[in-house]
Amino acid sequence: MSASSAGPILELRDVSLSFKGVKALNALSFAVARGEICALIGPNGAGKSSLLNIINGVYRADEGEVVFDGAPFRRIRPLEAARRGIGRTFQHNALFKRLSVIDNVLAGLTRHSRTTLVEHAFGLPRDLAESRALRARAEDIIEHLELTPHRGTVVSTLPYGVQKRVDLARALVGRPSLLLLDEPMAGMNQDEKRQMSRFVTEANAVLGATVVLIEHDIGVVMDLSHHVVVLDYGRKVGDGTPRQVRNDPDVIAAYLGTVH
Amino acid sequence: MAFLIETLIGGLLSGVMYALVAIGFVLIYKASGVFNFAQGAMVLCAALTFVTLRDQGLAFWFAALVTLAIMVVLAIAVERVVLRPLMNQSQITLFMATLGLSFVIEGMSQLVMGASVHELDLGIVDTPVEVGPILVSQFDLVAAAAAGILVLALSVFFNVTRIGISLRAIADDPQAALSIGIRLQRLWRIVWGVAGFVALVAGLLWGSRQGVQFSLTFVVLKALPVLIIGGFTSIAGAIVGGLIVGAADALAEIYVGPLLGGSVSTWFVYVLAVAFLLIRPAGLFGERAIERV
Amino acid sequence: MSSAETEAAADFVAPGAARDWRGLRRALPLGLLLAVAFVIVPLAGTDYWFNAILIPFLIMALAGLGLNLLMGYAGQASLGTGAFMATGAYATYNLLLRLPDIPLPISLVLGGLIAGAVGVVVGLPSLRIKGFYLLASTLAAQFLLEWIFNQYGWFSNYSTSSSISAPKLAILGQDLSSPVGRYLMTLTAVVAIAAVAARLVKSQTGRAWSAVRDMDTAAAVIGVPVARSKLSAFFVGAAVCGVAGALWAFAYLGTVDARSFGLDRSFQVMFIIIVGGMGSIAGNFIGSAFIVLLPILLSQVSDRLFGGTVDAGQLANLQRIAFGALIIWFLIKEPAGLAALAERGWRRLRPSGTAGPERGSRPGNTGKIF
Amino acid sequence: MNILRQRIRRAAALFAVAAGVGAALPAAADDAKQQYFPLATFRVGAYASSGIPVWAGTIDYLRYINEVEGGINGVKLFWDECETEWAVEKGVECYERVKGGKNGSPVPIFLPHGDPITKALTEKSVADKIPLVTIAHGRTEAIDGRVFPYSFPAVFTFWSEASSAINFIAERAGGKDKLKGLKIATVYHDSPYGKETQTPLALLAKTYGFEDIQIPVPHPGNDQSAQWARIRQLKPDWVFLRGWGVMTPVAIKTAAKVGFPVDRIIGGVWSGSEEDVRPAGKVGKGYLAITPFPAGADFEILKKIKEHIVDKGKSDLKDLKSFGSVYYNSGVNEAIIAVEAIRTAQKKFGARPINGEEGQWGLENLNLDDARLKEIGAYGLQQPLKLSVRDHEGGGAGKVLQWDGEAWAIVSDGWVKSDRELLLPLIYERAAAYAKEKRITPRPDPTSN
Amino acid sequence: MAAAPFLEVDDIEATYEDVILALRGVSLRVEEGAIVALLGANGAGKTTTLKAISNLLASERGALTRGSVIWKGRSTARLDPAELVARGIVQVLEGRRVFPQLTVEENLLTGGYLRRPSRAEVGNDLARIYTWFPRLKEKRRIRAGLTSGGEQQMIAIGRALMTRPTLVLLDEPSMGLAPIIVQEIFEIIRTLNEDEGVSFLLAEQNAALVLRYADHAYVLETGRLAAAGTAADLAAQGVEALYLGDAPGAAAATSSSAQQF
Repeated sequence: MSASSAGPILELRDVSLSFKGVKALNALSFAVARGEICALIGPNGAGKSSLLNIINGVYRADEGEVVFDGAPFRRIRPLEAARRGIGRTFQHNALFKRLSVIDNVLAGLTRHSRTTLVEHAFGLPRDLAESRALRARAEDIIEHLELTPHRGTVVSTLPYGVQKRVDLARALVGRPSLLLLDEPMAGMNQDEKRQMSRFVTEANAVLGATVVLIEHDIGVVMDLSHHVVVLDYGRKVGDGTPRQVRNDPDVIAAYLGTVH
Repeated sequence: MAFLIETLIGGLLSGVMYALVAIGFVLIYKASGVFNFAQGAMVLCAALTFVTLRDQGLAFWFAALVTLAIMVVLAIAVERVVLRPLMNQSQITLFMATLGLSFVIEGMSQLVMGASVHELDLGIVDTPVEVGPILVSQFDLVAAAAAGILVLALSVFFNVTRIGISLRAIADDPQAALSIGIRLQRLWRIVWGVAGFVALVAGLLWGSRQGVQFSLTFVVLKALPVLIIGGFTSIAGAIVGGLIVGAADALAEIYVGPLLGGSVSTWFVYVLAVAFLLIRPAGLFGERAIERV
Repeated sequence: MSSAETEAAADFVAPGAARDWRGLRRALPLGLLLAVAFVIVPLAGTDYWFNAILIPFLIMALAGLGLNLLMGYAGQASLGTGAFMATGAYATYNLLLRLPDIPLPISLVLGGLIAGAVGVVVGLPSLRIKGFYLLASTLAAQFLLEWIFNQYGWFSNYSTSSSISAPKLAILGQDLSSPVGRYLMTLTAVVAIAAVAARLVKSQTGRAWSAVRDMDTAAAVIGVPVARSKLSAFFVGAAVCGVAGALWAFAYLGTVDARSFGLDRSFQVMFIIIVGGMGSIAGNFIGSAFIVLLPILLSQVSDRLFGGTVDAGQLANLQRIAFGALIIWFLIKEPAGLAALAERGWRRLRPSGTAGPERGSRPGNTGKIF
Repeated sequence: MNILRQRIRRAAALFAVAAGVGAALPAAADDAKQQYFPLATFRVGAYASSGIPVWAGTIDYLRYINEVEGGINGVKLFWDECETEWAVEKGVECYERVKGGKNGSPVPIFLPHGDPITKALTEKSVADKIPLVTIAHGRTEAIDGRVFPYSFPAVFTFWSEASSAINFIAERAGGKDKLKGLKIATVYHDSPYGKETQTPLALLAKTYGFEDIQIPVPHPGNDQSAQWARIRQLKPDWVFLRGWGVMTPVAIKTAAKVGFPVDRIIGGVWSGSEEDVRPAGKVGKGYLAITPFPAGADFEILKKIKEHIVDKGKSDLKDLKSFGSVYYNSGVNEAIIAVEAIRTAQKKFGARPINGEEGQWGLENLNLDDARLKEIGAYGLQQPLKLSVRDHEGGGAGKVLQWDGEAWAIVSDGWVKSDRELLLPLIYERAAAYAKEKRITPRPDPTSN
Repeated sequence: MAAAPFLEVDDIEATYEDVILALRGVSLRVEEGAIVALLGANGAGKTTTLKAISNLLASERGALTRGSVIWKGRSTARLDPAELVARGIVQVLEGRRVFPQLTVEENLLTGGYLRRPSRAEVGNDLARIYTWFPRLKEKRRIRAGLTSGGEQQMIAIGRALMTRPTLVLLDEPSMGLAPIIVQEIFEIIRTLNEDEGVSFLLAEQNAALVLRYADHAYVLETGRLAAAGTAADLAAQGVEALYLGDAPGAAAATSSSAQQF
C-alpha cells in the first residue's frame, strides 16, 4: 500500500456529473476512511450508482476529482481501477450469465493471471499450474460465501439472491482494497439479508476491504456501516456515523419531506 | 470542374436511389428491432410481381395496386409465421431468420413468376439534359423526385397519422406502447406492409434502371453503408447517408480508383462508413444509449 | 482435477480426463467417433463422399469454429469470415510458392497466423462499436480484402485469372492429393484445431471472452482486459478461419479466386454457427452438416422423387424455399441452436445423469448476443 | 461430441433414406447401353435467366438426337440434372456426384458452364479423365492440350473474343492500319473473367497502335454512373463491353444517359444475349455484340428442332420467345460439339457409350468442316472447328450482332477471325509457366514431328 | 360500494423465463371507485402483480402459472394487453416510460388511439388532461425526453388517462421524484378518483404516503401476501414495521424509493 495509508482510502472532491443537461451529481465531496464500511443512502435517482460508476471509471466526472489511495484522477479506465484494487458489484445483475458460478468467479481473477494465450491454447505447464492456483482461490471464496452447492451451475438459472452472492464472490476473489457494492441486498428476504450482511462484515473485517455500499434498508445500514453518506438529487445532505445521520434534521427534511 | 460537379450530381442522384432501399430497412428496424435482410428479396418480389402483371396486360395503376396487396399479404404472413414465434429472441437470431426468409421469398417469386429478365418501362424518358456544361440524367431526376416524395409522404405519415405516431412510440419503447393499448403485432404488420410499399417503389425504379431480375436483391449491399452512416433508426439519416454514399462512391471511383488501379466502389463506401462509425458509433442520426450498470 | 471440472470440459478430451470414470464415459464415444473418422471412413468412403461431402463439411465446420470463437464465445459479431478465409488461402499459397522449403503443415499454420494478424486489424473497430454496427463494419474488411486479392496480381503470382491453385500436397514425402489423402489432411487439421479450441475456451482466455460477451462493462470493472480480449478473439477466430480458407482452396477445390470467399461465404458460416449453436464446439459440426449437407440431401431426394416429372427449375426453386423455411423453422424451434436441441435429446435418452445439474440447466436463450 | 456422433448417425440415416428412395425407383435396365450425359444446370440464383435458355438449347438438341436420329449411331443419350446455382462448391458437388457415370454408363464430356467452376475442376478432371468443354469461358491457356489434357476452351476463348472485337473495329474502320490512333475503352466486370482480356488487348494495342483504356466495373455492376462519366470524359472511339449478368443492361442504359452512342459499344460473349439487351429497353437499339453463337431460328438444325421437338411440346423451353436466342443457340452449339465429339470417338472405339478418356480422343480429333456442319444443319450457327492436342480451341472467330430493338441481326462479314497467330505464342508461354508452377510434364503432341 | 366484483386476483403464481418464481399465491381485490395500495419493498413482487393483471408479463418472457385474474366477472387470461386497455384497465409502468422522441402532446395522443376517436373527441380528451396537468399544456410541443421527471410522470399518467380507463394500475409513482412533486401527483390521483370515479391500484414503497390516500392496502413480501386490510388499520398497526424497518424483499424487479426511518 502506498505512503498515504494513513489518510482516507477514497476521497471525492467536488465531483459533478450530468446526463444530457440533467445534473446527476452536484459538487459532491466526502471521504471514506481506510477499513470502514461506508453506506450511501438516498432516494432512487439520487445519483448513488452514478457515483460508484465514477469511482471505478465507468463514467467520467464532468468536474472534480477522485483520490484513491493517494492518487488523484478525474477519469480512470475501469480496467485500471480494477488493477489498482477497486472491486465492484452491480445493482442490476451483471453476471456473465452463460457461465457457471465457478467460471464467473474465475473471471474475477483474470487480472491475476500471468499466462498467455499460447499457454492456454496448448495447456502448457505454467498454465496448468496457474489454473490450479487460481481455481483454489476461487473455490475458497465459493466455499466461504456458501455457494458450493451451486458451483457448477450456469448463473442465469440461479435464484436472484444467490446471483447477488455470486456477484460478491466475483468481486471479492480479486482481493480488492476497496469494494463498491451497489444494492447487494436488493430483492432479498430477511434471512438472505442477514447472511449477506455477515459476508460483507467478514469481507471488511477478515479480508480487510474497505466497503462502500448502496443500500435502502435502513435497518441493515445502521447495523452494518460505520459511516453513512446521504445523497439527495445529486447533493450530499448528510455525512456521519449512523447515529449522527439518523438525527440530522437536514436528512430528516430531505427524506421525510412533508410526508410525515 | 464541370466534370467534378457532374460526377457529384450523378453520385448524389444515385445516392437517393440507395436511400430508397435503406428506408425500407429503417422502417422495419425502428418498429420491430429486426434488421431485415429480406428487404432485397422484397424489392425483387415487388418488381417481379409488378412486371408479370404488366406482361399480363394489366394497367399500370391496377398492377401497382395488386402488387401492393400482395406485399401486404406477405407482410401479414411474415408477422404471423416468422416474427411472432421469434418474439423476444436476440436480434441476431431475427436477422438470420430474415436471411432464411429471403431464400423463401426469392424462391417463391421465381417459382411463380420465373427467372427470366424483364424489361420494366415506366415511360420515363432517359435522354440526358444539359445544364450548361453539365449533363444530368432525366431518369435520375425523376427517380430522385419520386424518392423525395416518398420520404415526404413517410414523414407526414409518421408525424401526423395515428398509425405513424404509434409506430414512433413503439420504436421508442415497445412495452410502454403495449401498456397503453397499442397493438404491437398489428402495427408490425402495417410497418412491414409499408416496407413492402417502399420495396415496390424501389423495385420499380431500380427495375427500370437495370431490368427486373434476380440481381435486384443486390441493391441491399449498397444500402448497408447508407444505414451505417445514417443510423439504423432515422429516415432523415437514410437520406443524408444515401447522399453521402452516392457522392463518395462516384467521386472515389473517378479520383481514387485510378490511383489504386481498379474499381473501388465495392469497398470504398464501407471503409468510409467505418470511419464514420469510429467518430459517431451510432451513425449520424442514431441515438446512442447510455449504458446503465 | 476434480470430477466436476472434467465434466465441464466435457466436449473434448482433456488430459487427465481418462483417469476419471465419468470422463471416460464421455471420452469413449468421442474416441470411437475419431476412430471411425480416421480409420473406417477412409476405408469405406467413396470419392464422392470425400470430395463433395466430407471435405467441405469438415472445412466449413472449421470455419464455423473460427467464427464461433469470435462471435459465439467472445460476442464479437463478424461478417468478415470470407475475408479471413481468403487471407489464409492467399497467405498459405504465397508461403508455399515463395518459400518452398517450408513443409505444408507449417505453411498452413503460418497462413492462419497471418490471417489472425489481419483479423486483429479488422477487429480494431470493435473497441469502439458493437452489435449490428460492428457487424456492418466488418463488411468493409470483407469487401476490401476480397478486392485486394483480386486486384493485385502479386497475391496470385500474376496468374491470368487472379486465381490461386494448390501446389502438390505432400507431407514428409507422403502424397496427399488423392481424395482420401486430402480428407485425412483436413480431418487432422480440424481435429487438432478443435482440440486446441476446446482447451482455449475453458481457459482463462476463454473465460475472459465469455465475460466480454455476456457483459463487457462488468468485465472491465472486474479486471478483464476487454480490448485485449476482443482483439485476441479476433486473432484466434480469424486464424482458424484462415486455415479453413487455405484448406478450402487446396484440400477441397484445388483452385480458387477471391470470389470464392465472398460475402455469401461469410453468411454461410454465420448460418452454421447460429443454426448449430453459438458458444458450442460441437454445434459447428452440426451447423455445417445442416448447411452443407441439407441442400445436397434436398436436391438428391427431390431428384429421386420428382426427377423428370417436375420441371427442373421449379424443383430448384422449391429446394431453395425448403432450405429457407427450414432455417426459420429451426430458429423458431431452437434459437440456441441445434447443439442445444441435440443436447436436450441426449439427456432425455440418458436420464440417469452423466449430465449433472450444471450441464442440465443451460438456459434456453443462449443464442442471445446483442 | 456425443451429439455429433448422434447427428452424423442421423444424417447417415437420412442419406440412407434418400438412397433408398433412389434404389426403389427402377433403374433403366439398358442404361449401360446408353450414353450418360450429366448436366450441371443453373436454373435458380443470380444467373438463372441465362441458364434457363442455355440448358433448354442443350436439352432440346439432345432430345432431337435421341428422338429424330435415334441417338448417336444408335446409342441414345440420357442425363440427370444437378443444380449448381452457378456456385463453385455446388458445381464441384454435382461433378463429383455424376463423374462416376450412371448404371454402368460413363461420362464422356462434362460441361461446367461457369468460369469459377471450370477452374475448380481443371485438375480434378485430369485425375478423373473427364474432358471439360468450356465454350467461350475457362482458362485461355488451356488451349495448350499438352499441359491441359482435359480442358477444352473450345471455339472462342476470351483472348480470341478480344482480338475478334478489335478486328471488327478494324473492319468498320477500313483496315487494321486504321486502328492506329483510335481510343478503345474496355469496360469490364472486375473479376478474373473480366480481367482476362487485359493482356491480349495490351499486346494488340502495341501491335496496332490504338490506345487501350481499361475501366473496371465492380460486381454486380448495378450502378455505373462513375464509369460512364469517365467514358464521357475520355471520349473513346469504341467501347468493348465485357459484362456479366445485370452489368450489361445497366451499362447500355448508363451509356445512353451520358450520351455515348450505343452503336459504338461492342459487347463480349457474355454481354451479347437477348437477356442482356432487352432490359435496357429502347436505348439498346443499335448495340453490337460479338459472339460465337449467332442468334436466329433460321439455321437448318433449329428448324428441325422446332419441327420435331418444340412444336411437339417436348421442348425444355417454357418461354418460347427464347427459341433461337443467343443463349438457346449457345446451348445447341455446346450440345453439337459434345455429340460430334462422341461420334468421332465412336468411330475409333465403336458405337457404344464412351468414357471420358475416349471422349478426350474424340474431342482432340474433332473436325467440323463446312461440309459436316452442313450435314448437321449447323452451317452458319457453328464455325468450322478443328481441334488437336496443341489446339483445344480450334475456331477463334465470332460473328457480330446488332440489336434492332426486337432481335439480333448479324452485321459482320461472316465470321470475324481473331489474330490467333499473334496470340498463340503468348498463350503457350503461359501454359508452360503453369506447367512449371504445377510441376506438370507436358505430354507429347503425337501429331507434331 | 356495491358488492359487484370489479377486479379480483385469485391465488396467482408467476414465473419469468420458466425459472424464477416471482409470485406465490397472491390474491387481492379492487372495488369500483377505490384506491388500493400494493405495498412492499424493492422486488417484493409489486410490479409483477401489476403486470400479471395487465397481461404484460408475456412481453418479458414471464407467465402466469397458476390462479386467475377476473375483471368485471370475466377472466382476463385470453385477452391481450390492448383488449384489456379497451375494457378499461391501463397500466402506468414503473419509471414513467414516456416516449422520449415524441412530443408531450404526441405522447398523450398515443393513449387515445385504441378507441379510434374522432378529432373532436381527441380535442376534448386532451383539454381535460391539460386541465388536470396544466404544466403539460405549456410543454405540449416539447419532446417528452427533455421534460423533468415529475412532468414525465404526469405525461405517463395523462397518456394512460387518454385511454379512458376505469382502473389505473400505477407502478411506483413516487419513484425518483422530489417529495413536493410526489405530493402534487397524489393530489391529482385523489381528484381523479373523486371527480371521475377512476379506480387505482397503486404499487408503492412509500407506505406512509400512500396509506393517506388509499382505502385498502395489501403488503407483499418476497412474492407472497404478508398483510392486508384497510389503509387506516394498516397505518395504525404501523405497517412500516411490517416490512420497512427490517424489510424483506424479493425477485428481479428493480425499483426502490425513499425509505422511512
